[in-house]
Amino acid sequence: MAQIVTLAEAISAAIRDGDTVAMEGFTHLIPHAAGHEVIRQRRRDLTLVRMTPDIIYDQLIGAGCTRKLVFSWAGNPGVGSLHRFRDAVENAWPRPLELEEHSHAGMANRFAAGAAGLPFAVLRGYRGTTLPAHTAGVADIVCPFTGETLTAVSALRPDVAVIHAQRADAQGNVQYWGISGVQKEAVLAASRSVVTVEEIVDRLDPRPGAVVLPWWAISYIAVVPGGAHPSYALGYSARDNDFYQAWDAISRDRQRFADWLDEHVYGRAAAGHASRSVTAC
Amino acid sequence: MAQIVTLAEAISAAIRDGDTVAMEGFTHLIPHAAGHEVIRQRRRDLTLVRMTPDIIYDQLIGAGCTRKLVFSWAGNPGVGSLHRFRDAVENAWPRPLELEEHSHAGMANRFAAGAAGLPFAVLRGYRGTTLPAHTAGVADIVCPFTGETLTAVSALRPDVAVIHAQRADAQGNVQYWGISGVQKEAVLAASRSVVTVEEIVDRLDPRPGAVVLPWWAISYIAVVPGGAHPSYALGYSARDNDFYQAWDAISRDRQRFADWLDEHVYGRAAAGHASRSVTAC
Amino acid sequence: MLTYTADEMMTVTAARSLRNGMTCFVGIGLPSEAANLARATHAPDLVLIYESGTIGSKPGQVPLSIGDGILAETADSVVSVPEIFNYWLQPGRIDVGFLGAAQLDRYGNINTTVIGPAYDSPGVRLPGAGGAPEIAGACKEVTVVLRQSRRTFARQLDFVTSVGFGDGPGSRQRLGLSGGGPRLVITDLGVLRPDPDTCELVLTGIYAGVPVSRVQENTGWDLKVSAELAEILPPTEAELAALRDLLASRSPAASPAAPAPVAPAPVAAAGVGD
Amino acid sequence: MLTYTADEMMTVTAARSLRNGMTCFVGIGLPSEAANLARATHAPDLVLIYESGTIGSKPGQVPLSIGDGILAETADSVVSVPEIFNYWLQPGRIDVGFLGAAQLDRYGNINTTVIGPAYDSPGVRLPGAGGAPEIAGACKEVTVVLRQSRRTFARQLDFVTSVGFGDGPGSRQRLGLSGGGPRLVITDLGVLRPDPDTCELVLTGIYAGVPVSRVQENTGWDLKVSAELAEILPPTEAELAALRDLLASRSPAASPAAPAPVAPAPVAAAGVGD
Repeated sequence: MAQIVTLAEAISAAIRDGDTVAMEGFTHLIPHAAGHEVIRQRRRDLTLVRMTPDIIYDQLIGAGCTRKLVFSWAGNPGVGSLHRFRDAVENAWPRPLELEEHSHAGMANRFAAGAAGLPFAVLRGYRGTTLPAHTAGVADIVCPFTGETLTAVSALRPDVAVIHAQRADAQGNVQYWGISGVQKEAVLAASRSVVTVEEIVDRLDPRPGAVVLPWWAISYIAVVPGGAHPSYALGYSARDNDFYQAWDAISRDRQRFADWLDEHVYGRAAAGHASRSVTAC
Repeated sequence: MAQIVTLAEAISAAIRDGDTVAMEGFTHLIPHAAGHEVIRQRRRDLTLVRMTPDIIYDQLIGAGCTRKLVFSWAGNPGVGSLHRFRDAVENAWPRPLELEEHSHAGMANRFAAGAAGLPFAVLRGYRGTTLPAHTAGVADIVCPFTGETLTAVSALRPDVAVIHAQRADAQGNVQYWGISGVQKEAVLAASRSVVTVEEIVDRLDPRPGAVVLPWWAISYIAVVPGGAHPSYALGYSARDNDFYQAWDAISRDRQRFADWLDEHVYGRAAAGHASRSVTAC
Repeated sequence: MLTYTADEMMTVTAARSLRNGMTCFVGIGLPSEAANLARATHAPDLVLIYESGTIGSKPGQVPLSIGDGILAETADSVVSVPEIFNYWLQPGRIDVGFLGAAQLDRYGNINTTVIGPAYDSPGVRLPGAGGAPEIAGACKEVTVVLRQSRRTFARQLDFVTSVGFGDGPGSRQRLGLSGGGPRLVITDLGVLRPDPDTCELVLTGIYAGVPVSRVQENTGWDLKVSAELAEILPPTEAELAALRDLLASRSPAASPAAPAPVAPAPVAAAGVGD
Repeated sequence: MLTYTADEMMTVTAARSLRNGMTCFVGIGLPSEAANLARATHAPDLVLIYESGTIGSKPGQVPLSIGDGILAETADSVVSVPEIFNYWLQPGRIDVGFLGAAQLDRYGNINTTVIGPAYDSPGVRLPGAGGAPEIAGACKEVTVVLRQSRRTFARQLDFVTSVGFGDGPGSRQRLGLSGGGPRLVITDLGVLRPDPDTCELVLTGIYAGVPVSRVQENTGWDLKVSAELAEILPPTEAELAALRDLLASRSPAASPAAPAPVAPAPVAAAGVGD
């Protein structure tokens, strides 16, 4: 039953210390502004879940919000490493980071199982790799009809899913289009959800490729134009590739990262969006 | 690698006696014309698969094409029984009909497993019902993480899937919209596929709710305007509810059914569409 | 003097059971009529979900089939059939599932498969399971709508297609059925609800002019009557008008369709005074 | 005199390996450059599939990420991430998977997870698996593209992220991997293919001006050389022009991006005469 609130209210109501939170988005529609609000509200001991943790997760890790990361590919897409993530894993700074590591297909199926109310999913994968030795939630499973051995992965059931979408209507139906990733599954797998949107419109016109999540499957909606930046919202903004490039240098150094965080996250109100002007810094 | 051919060529090339054939469509986009061509080509010993066998399957059963039916709901939607189906089950006329019977959720997941290249799917279902006592391909499966007992259903892998779609482009990309049923899964689960379309266009404009199957995932495409009648193709035709009503009387009587078949199926060329004028009979 | 049929009374009662804002998984036939009547009267924000994959359909008329174009064209979202079952029904997101039945037993178990003890050569071959087993398993609650007779209200089902309360208390838990099971059975004679202790369906409501004995005579088991048996108010003029408008908006050929897939049971078209 | 870099030679060689009409599951970085070069030259109907869910993307430029808007806007179809893996990759529909790697062993197994023996406190933490394990498992064939050094061509992987031929003949069958495995490894020095009997990668092609000894020195195991070792033709003028056009069309800030997610290995930018 979607409530339309401010971003600060949504994060405050939905996310508690110690929660398991999935902020999803596959390069497109990444909920950066919501992530910044989590940092500002100084949430701690979060287990962060995402197939492709990138800059916003690097920031949440560097800011000390994160106890554990559940993921399948942690990098700055097209650029290189996530230095705050690496610093946490390699040097336990600012705190140790527990890892639960899967493949993309495994994570996608874990979300799908959660969305489907099943305790596990079945796929072809993991066999012969070192992944199962370091990762809970992977097991052999035998087909009862053919005897073939396949792989089971445990379902993901986050406390909260956070996504960014292009639009909602006044009733709280959410619509997004373009690369749609695993957001539907994340929202349906989670107990609660926060959706930031570019705008609220009277009526959602049908659009090619659009996914609509009905109002009764959503917890909180907040209007945050540009809330995906430096990621993008197709039809509203372009991916700020320059920022992704710039992040490499900002994030290599602990002090420079801290300064960036002070200026662009802690120093801003919830409504404003943190990294808008960062290419000027 | 889609080949654009005539309907007669497509059926002749794709479907052999004894094949397992899924002609899918969930009320919308049912491939009636293709089914009539199968009757005209006098295919025999087919195993027909479909969640909701309705009039076209009633005709294929009454015409003696069918050895076995794999299904979850066999009726004339909103009208009543399928009399040719009942005559086959209750009286073995014109030949005995073997049944493999599931629930909708089970069939949908069986198609999905086939499309995903898995030997089985997992769902919550069947437990406590009489279905497993009469149906192969249903088994208990235990979650390796929680110990919970769920249900496994065996994958469907038809030899051929047959569907109707609104449009294709010259390269053979297929596009359909509206109620999309389980057609994508049926085509991807099958070894070969036949798609009848309302028209071929130069370019598939993106449409809200549209599913596009790429040319390299399709075997044969035939242009058959009205090929879904008395079902419909959203944007091209309306469901002929009068025909569904009329079918009840036509199909109750073996001779009347035979006469109908002679006039409207055997008596017509492949290119024409059989049941177009049937409300006048 | 308001005149109405037993079927109209049944549909109005079913519509009244739906609260505004609920999510409702709708079967075709009478359940669809009732759900659309509710939307047209007291529950404009009732969310209709059809197994054809349409979520939030707002048809202005009662569709003949669950796949009519109007359901897709007026939906908030149209998803694939695997998705509607796996992501929307199975996890227990749906408040109420509306089912019909050919046979029902005292524990609300349902048969829509075969009549007669021999599965392989049945007396009557019915359409089969469809979406019913998982609707019955997963919805937070289930409402069954069917005409009442000794044939339909059976001591023993010939086939258990969909599970209500199984063989009594604890059955659903043992089977791992996450939903609440049948909470309401609405017939052309009255209303039954499960006893909270025994899970057996008991008569809790009765239509004006229908004696309890007639309900019992039309039940294949020894039907118990609730101590709080209530008489159900007849349709209001507004309800009847809305229902008749809804049905009239269907194409003329479509309106005589039998709501149940078997040969229609003889139903007394009770003209009851208001 | 045509001047080109080793990376350009590598990309051109990778592009040439793609046949028109193939379906290609494309990783980001150099694989994406090669696939788009093939589309721009000899394989206009090459079907590009990205793990972000875009099928049949036709970007006019090389995207920085696998989720750039141009990939969705030019695609024949955009599907969800679960669907791209389950319905399109897993069943073996894709002809060729293009992968990068941080480490590769003689059986074409790949590490993109950690460098150093201790998983919990690694020397270098890499991005991890992404889509690679299932691409390596399911595609009809796999092509690996990476710069060659003793560090990247390792005797022993620190972590097996994606399986090539496992520990040799029969491994893939025992593991139930349905795809054909690595058929081609393209580096900045030459080309390796698996020996059909031993599954061990052997040097089958070498670039102009590169001595065999240099390839062997840059391999962490005792690299065997095929009896039919061939010299690979340098880039044509048309190939080079198309590649440079493609890369120039990227935003200026994007072009210096390292194709591999680890710190770039020192690569000799070999200027070789034509």
